Amino acid sequence: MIRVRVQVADFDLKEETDALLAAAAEAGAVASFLGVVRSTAARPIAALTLEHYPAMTQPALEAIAAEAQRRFDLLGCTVIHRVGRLLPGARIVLVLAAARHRQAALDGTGYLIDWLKTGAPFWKSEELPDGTTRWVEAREEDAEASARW
Amino acid sequence: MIRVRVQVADFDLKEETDALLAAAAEAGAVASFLGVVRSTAARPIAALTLEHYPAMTQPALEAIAAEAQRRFDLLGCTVIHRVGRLLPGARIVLVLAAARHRQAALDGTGYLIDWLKTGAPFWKSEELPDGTTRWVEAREEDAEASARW
Amino acid sequence: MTKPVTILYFAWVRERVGAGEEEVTLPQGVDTVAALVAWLRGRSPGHDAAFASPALVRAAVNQVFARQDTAVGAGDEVAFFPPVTGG
Amino acid sequence: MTKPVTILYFAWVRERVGAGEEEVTLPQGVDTVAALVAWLRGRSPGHDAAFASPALVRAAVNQVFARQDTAVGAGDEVAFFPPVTGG
Repeated sequence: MIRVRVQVADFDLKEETDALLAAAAEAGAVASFLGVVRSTAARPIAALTLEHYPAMTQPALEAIAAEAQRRFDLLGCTVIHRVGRLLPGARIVLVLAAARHRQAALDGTGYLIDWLKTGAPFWKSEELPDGTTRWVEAREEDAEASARW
Repeated sequence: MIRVRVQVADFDLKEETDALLAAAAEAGAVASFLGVVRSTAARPIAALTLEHYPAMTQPALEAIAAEAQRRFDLLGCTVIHRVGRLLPGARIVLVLAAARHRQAALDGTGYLIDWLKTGAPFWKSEELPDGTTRWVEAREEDAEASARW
Repeated sequence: MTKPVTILYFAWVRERVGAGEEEVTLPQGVDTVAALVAWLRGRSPGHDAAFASPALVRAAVNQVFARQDTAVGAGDEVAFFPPVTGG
Repeated sequence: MTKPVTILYFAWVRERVGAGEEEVTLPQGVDTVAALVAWLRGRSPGHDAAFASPALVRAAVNQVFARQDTAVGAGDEVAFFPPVTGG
């Protein structure tokens, strides 16, 4: 089962994992990736705003999830991506992959998050402590990470 | 922060993740691995019992976690392994790794679960539907998985 | 009557253009992403600034990532945006 | 008086030996894991069965994984078990 959601609201890791496992009979492993808004002493931010392309986001995420499911023979996967303004420490994105064995679950999770970063229409804008904003630039290493699969 | 527990009781994925993140300032990523008792139509089991070597388990897990923390520069990690008799679908093991960026979190999680399988003194016994029991045999591919790190 | 093309802009491309969406009727010969970009640049200084570094702007046609030579025609939805930064 | 050695058995090694723990006083010359295994095999048919395929039995000395040539001495805790299957 593939579940993909784009939402403003937060999500609950335990609920999502339970729902995935309930629908993934014969699963022995669930791997996950949780991304959170990062603000550091060296590079503090006040908030992060995620913009997206609504008509394209859902089909793009579904295509990425379907490819992960096929490649790693997953028993199910979940992708939840938040949009809107988020404060430091807030959850941004959750990826879950259920499989019979651990390597498929881990690989499926890595594939999903790598492709979310380079293949889905989201853009991040950082709000600095002084109130100015700047668009986060895409990183070359993200393109390399998704290209290696 | 490294947290390692061996316990009979179940654990809560959300609580553990929240506790890890609360202690891992500047984390941007948490990856996890959750192992559950697997019973399949082709190979049904009634229960799985985990035996361990109490005096050795805790230090062995702490050593594995400390090495993961060092290698992948993790901001924190959690390892919880259950022991005793577990029914199909029950959670067995949880690994969490928090890091600044996603690749370290994912690699730390993979390293931890691979080494848990080959470097910690646990033994699994399966109870079949007819009441007989058999010890699960170690798999060659598990040794290869941990050796690749 | 030729159906218009819907153009969408996201992130800093949207900010430079000064609008998130517009409808345009394509003149004869504007039938690829590259030709559309060249034509859009003449619409305003904001448009021109948005496409000043073409390598930094990505496109999608009808919600699918597109290349410079991807065909564009009446009734399509074409989006322009910086490299994505989700996840 | 020489201090005894504590021997622990786990999983099917424990089942074959018929006990999870015993204390033994090592005779002269039994000072490695390999020598201890050879000596333990003579204690009962169950011990002998447990170590019938030495390659299948792993050991730890004082809670650290050991090899066949790891030293064993008075006061040590030595554990024998099959390859681990946790996780």
